[in-house]
Amino acid sequence: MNKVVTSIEAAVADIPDGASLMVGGFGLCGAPDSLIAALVRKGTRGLRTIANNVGVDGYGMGLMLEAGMIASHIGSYVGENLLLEQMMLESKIGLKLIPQGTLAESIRAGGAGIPAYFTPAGIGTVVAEGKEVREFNGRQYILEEALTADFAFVKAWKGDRHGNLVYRKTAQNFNPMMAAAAKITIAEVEELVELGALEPERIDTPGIYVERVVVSEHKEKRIERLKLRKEGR
Amino acid sequence: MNKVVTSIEAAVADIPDGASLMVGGFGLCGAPDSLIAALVRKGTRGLRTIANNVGVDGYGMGLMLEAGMIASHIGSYVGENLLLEQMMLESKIGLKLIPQGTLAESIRAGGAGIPAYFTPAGIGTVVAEGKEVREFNGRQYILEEALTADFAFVKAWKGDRHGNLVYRKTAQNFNPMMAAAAKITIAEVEELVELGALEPERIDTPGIYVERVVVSEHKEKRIERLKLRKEGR
Amino acid sequence: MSAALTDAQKRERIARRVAKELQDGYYVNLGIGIPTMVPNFVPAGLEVIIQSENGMLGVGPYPKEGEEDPDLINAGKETVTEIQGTSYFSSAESFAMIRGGHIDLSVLGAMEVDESGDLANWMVPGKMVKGMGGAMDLVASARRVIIAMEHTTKKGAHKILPKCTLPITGLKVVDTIITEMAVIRVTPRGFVLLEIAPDTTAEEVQKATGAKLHLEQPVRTMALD
Amino acid sequence: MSAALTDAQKRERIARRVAKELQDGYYVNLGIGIPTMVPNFVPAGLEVIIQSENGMLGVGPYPKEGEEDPDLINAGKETVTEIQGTSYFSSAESFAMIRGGHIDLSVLGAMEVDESGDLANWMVPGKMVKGMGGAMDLVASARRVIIAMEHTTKKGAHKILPKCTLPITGLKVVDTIITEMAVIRVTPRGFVLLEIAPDTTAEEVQKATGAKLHLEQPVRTMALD
Repeated sequence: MNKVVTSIEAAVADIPDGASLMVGGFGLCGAPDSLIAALVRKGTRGLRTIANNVGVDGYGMGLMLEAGMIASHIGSYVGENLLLEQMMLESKIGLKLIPQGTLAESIRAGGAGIPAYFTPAGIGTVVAEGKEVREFNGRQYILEEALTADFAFVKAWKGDRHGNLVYRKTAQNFNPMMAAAAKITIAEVEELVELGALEPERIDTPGIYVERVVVSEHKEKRIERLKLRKEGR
Repeated sequence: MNKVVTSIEAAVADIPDGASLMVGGFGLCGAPDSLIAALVRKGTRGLRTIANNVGVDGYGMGLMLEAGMIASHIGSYVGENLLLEQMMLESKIGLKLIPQGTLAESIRAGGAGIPAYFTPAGIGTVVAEGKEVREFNGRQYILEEALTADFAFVKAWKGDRHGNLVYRKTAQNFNPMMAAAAKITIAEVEELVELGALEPERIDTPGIYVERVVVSEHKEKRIERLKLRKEGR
Repeated sequence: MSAALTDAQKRERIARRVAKELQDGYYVNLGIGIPTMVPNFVPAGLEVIIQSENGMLGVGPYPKEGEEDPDLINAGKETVTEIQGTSYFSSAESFAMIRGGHIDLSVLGAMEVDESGDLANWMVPGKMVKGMGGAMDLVASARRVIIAMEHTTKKGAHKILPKCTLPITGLKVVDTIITEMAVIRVTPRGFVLLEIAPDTTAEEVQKATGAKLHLEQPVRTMALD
Repeated sequence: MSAALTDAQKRERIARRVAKELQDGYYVNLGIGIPTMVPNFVPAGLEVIIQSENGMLGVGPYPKEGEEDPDLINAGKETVTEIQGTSYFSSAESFAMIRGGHIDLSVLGAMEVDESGDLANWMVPGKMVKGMGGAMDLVASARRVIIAMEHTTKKGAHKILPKCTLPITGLKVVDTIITEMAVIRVTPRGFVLLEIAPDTTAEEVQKATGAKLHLEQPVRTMALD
């Protein structure tokens, strides 16, 4: 069993126009930059994307927006994409915003074989419109359905040929649930390690969820909002 | 913030008769033996327990059965408890058996604020009786409700004073979900370590889920079914 | 009176007063803006653990120059640091923690709060939609929600109202409002004025508020030391 | 004929034949009993990863004496070992993996299987109730379910039936039945006999079976090398 693909191009080669695609990351942190860049080069169109954000203007998933590759998007926050506003005004993209916890849980449910679940987030808001609301123990909850996708791009710190993945610090975010929720999960890893090198209890995403592993081409990680503390404080 | 309790007795002192109690472990593996033993010594009665198993006859939760402390039990497998059969025949205990995945997910839901979710496990079986069944994407699913408890006993390998816990190998099992699903979670740890000694990405149960940490008195762990390989094979 | 304060002074005052609501061992989630400033004013001796919904429990201060790490950010996407006892987890686990009611206190900003405790802080119709992020999950499930905000808009318009006019983030979710002018509790009888700043009066606070403020007990002076 | 085999020989034959269903890279969950013996017969060169529902992916062989570890067991509560690439996780994650359809193949024993693919393997009314454990989750969600069992009961009673008589574990879940006598596929038309053991005949297999076996294609001899 060897899931390692030797080129980023080959890893994304079979993604067709119109595919649904989950993309890991919270803002630019833990986002699969190399896979996104390869897909932009390939020029796949009509994508239905699911991701917490859409990168920023000019970087990450923002490049997919600019290239007109995204037909519709499901996420929780798009405040860094001025381009998106214009595209929405021109009806060039469909956008569905849902609470971040609902996004995370619906993707988790998609990978876990749970078609729907109840959550209190969004009761009384636009999020609840058209959805079943039911009371449990005196409190109201919304029925939310699972999210799945044809493909997922995830970004890990280390990975092995079985597809076992380990994330670093807050770069984990949406990656593990997306790995489980897509039919074909493609993992971009900073470092490919020997099988057996990862501590079995430290593995965040067991290889069963991953179809392809490819080494990242992006060695430099971009910081979205650099905040520093004054010395001595 | 210091959640460390210095004696096992003190850790369980406020558990009243009739309390609901989750107990971690899969069989004897990863079970909180010291906390169970302390509760047996205390003699709390009328407990409504939730655990995958009920220990074995004469050990672990089996001691609670023998002492007549358990009024009702929710679990998935009780094949190691001959005593239980007699108690059921004499209506001395209420027993509810549910699929192991439903048990795990209902406890996870309880800790995660999800009051109910749909699962395919048990469709067409006694498990589905009296429950809502709904179709999603052409398949039938059962609506299952969350499980929570007043107290949880969990067993960890290492823990710190914030209640951060790390489990070892398959001794993890039901412990993390139970830690999150109970109002008061009491963690029995093999080793109490300094704050900062646990690798932040390796922490299985963040301290937010744990109210009390106590060092285990059971230094020896019992093996339920010793199976050995012939040398050279 | 409060109007004489600079914006920065108002914000610091609000953050200082919010910090007084903290207790040892509290798990707290802080929204973007004023709430982010609260950790600077945590009383000595209190251990308060900050949760960030992007998957971190135990958020430390901003890094020193050269110690910033692109893999270590808060929910505002700002670089942060670890503390002793920090743990990391997925977004699903993070919101399980939030939804499950494990967060003692959530402090957020607001555009409008009304006397039912309804909150509006995620969108203005006609303006660019940014998305609700984790706000709806947080207000629906935190044990207590404090709104930390300037008492009125920059133009002096009311933000504390009988009924929210903007699309809401959560129904009956706000427990307390802390502004540069006052501390106001949301109760079944409406808004109750608990404290006023030393540089204002109950009358001024009422004038800056769009809904009736009840005075059920002697109004104290806001503690700001 | 098969009846001449010892129980141990029957069980080994079944496990050998099940092993031929494996493919490189398969993720497999194995029930208690005969299924547990399957890894002994995995063809050389195939990498098959065994999942154990108590929270382990990559189950290795039983430990050598002195290497047993109470914290390292399979779902049958037997001591096992790690392999290179093993990972551990919680029971919730384990069943998320199972329920989510990530397991390629689940091999279980059975008390009864019927021609709709219904399975009964968890309780006999009037006998001590042991509980279903993870069986209902496994059969509801694995991509393929193979039943590995002796063709009849010890007393010679039929286990392969037109309709299950015992409380069922799952509806329409069984894909293939592998016994010491035959390999039988469950199809929309009922049971189809695919292979028979070298020491029996199609007539003998039909006699040992409580439901009609269809012969839609030439019946092959069970491969057992």
